[in-house]
Amino acid sequence: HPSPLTKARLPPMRIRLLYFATFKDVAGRDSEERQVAGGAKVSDLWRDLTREMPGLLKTGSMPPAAVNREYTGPETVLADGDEVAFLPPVAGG
Amino acid sequence: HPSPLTKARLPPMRIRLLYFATFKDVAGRDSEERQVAGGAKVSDLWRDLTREMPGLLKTGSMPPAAVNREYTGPETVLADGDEVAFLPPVAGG
Amino acid sequence: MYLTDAPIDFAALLAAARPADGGVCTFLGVVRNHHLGLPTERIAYEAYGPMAEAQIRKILDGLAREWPDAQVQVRHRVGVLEIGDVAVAIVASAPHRAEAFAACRAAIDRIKETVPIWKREFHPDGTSDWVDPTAGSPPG
Amino acid sequence: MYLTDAPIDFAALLAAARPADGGVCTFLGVVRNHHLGLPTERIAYEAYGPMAEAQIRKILDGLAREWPDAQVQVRHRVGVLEIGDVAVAIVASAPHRAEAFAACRAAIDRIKETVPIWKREFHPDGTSDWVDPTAGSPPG
Repeated sequence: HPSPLTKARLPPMRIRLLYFATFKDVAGRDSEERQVAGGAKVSDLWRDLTREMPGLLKTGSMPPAAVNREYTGPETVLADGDEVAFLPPVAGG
Repeated sequence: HPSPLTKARLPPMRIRLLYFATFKDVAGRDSEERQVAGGAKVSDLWRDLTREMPGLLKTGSMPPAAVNREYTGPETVLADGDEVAFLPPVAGG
Repeated sequence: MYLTDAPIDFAALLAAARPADGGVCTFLGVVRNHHLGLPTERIAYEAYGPMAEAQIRKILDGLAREWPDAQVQVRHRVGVLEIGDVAVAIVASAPHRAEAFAACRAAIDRIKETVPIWKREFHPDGTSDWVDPTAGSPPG
Repeated sequence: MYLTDAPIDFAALLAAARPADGGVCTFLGVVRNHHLGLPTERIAYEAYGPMAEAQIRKILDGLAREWPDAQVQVRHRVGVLEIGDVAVAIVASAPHRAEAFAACRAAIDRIKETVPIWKREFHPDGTSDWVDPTAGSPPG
């Protein structure tokens, strides 16, 4: 019988990741193309990023995230071509 | 024995009375010099005026009054030389 | 002098905000083309001038006690105004926006309640009325 | 376009009030010379531009549902601003002042809460900080 379609079986995806303000300072860049595992969620991406750049954690827990320019939650599953940003505390006005 | 100093014994006073807005329309003038009895209160003046010009009563009971450019109550006793105005509902802004 | 028969120089009021002020809340009362369902063509504002000046001064003194960080400025037109003309301008500036909003709102509310200014509305049919805010819908 | 790297033309925003509007409440966020007790020399505003535009649009749509009589306009600067420069301008006009004040206040509150704009403050000693409104006193 066929095996279930598991997360591991999904092909990897490419997303565009944007950095702003203090996160841009930590990352040393304002954007990057990045490969993520098929089926990865926003929270998975944040976990990976903070392992690479612990400096991102200075804002504490996962900051607000945007996918394709809309606020979204940590459980959102990413799709190929998504534009993703984690947002430091906003300070407009 | 001396008689008490009653209201009737006080000399008459002259006041300056100002009319604004709808009261000016009713009175047909914007100001007048007026003689009032010694010891007269603001409420006495209003009673006299409304007897002469019942049209003033269209705003109902005694409107806010000002003596010498300050809001005051109906029991205030007038003094010679006072500037007095009864104020229709204000509508600035 | 808070009353003026010349157009209000709003830019000059704004320019008075202090370098420490981060929030500026303003209110402009503008002559609108209707009131209580009737069309308005223009409005004549009449004031008990010296008392109106004194009342506005008192209101500003009260605001300064309640919101000591706010600086509030007021100008009110008298005379004949056309639709779109600014009848009253309030500029409240403060380090933070909460005080600026509160002081600005209190300023216009108190001015409308207590300052001896009246307005006669002229309608397109040639009639006119003294506006009585105590008689109908809330004023603008 | 709600974001601009040029000075905000406040007079043009004001001129958009409609003939039926009797009350215009505005808010100007101005670069002030201090924050959390530290002197400020200038501020650089950075935005996630396309998302900021979309967020402001959403905020305005929400305001239009809550205060259908109010018309609200927004402009926000990006780039380097000096003390006294206007960083954000809100103009809310409505037939009556209550809606104008409410819509104006809600506009600036929501913009400060959710629009992806950041500011880096430069101090006279050459240091700079990204402002974190969640960390200290309320912003202006």
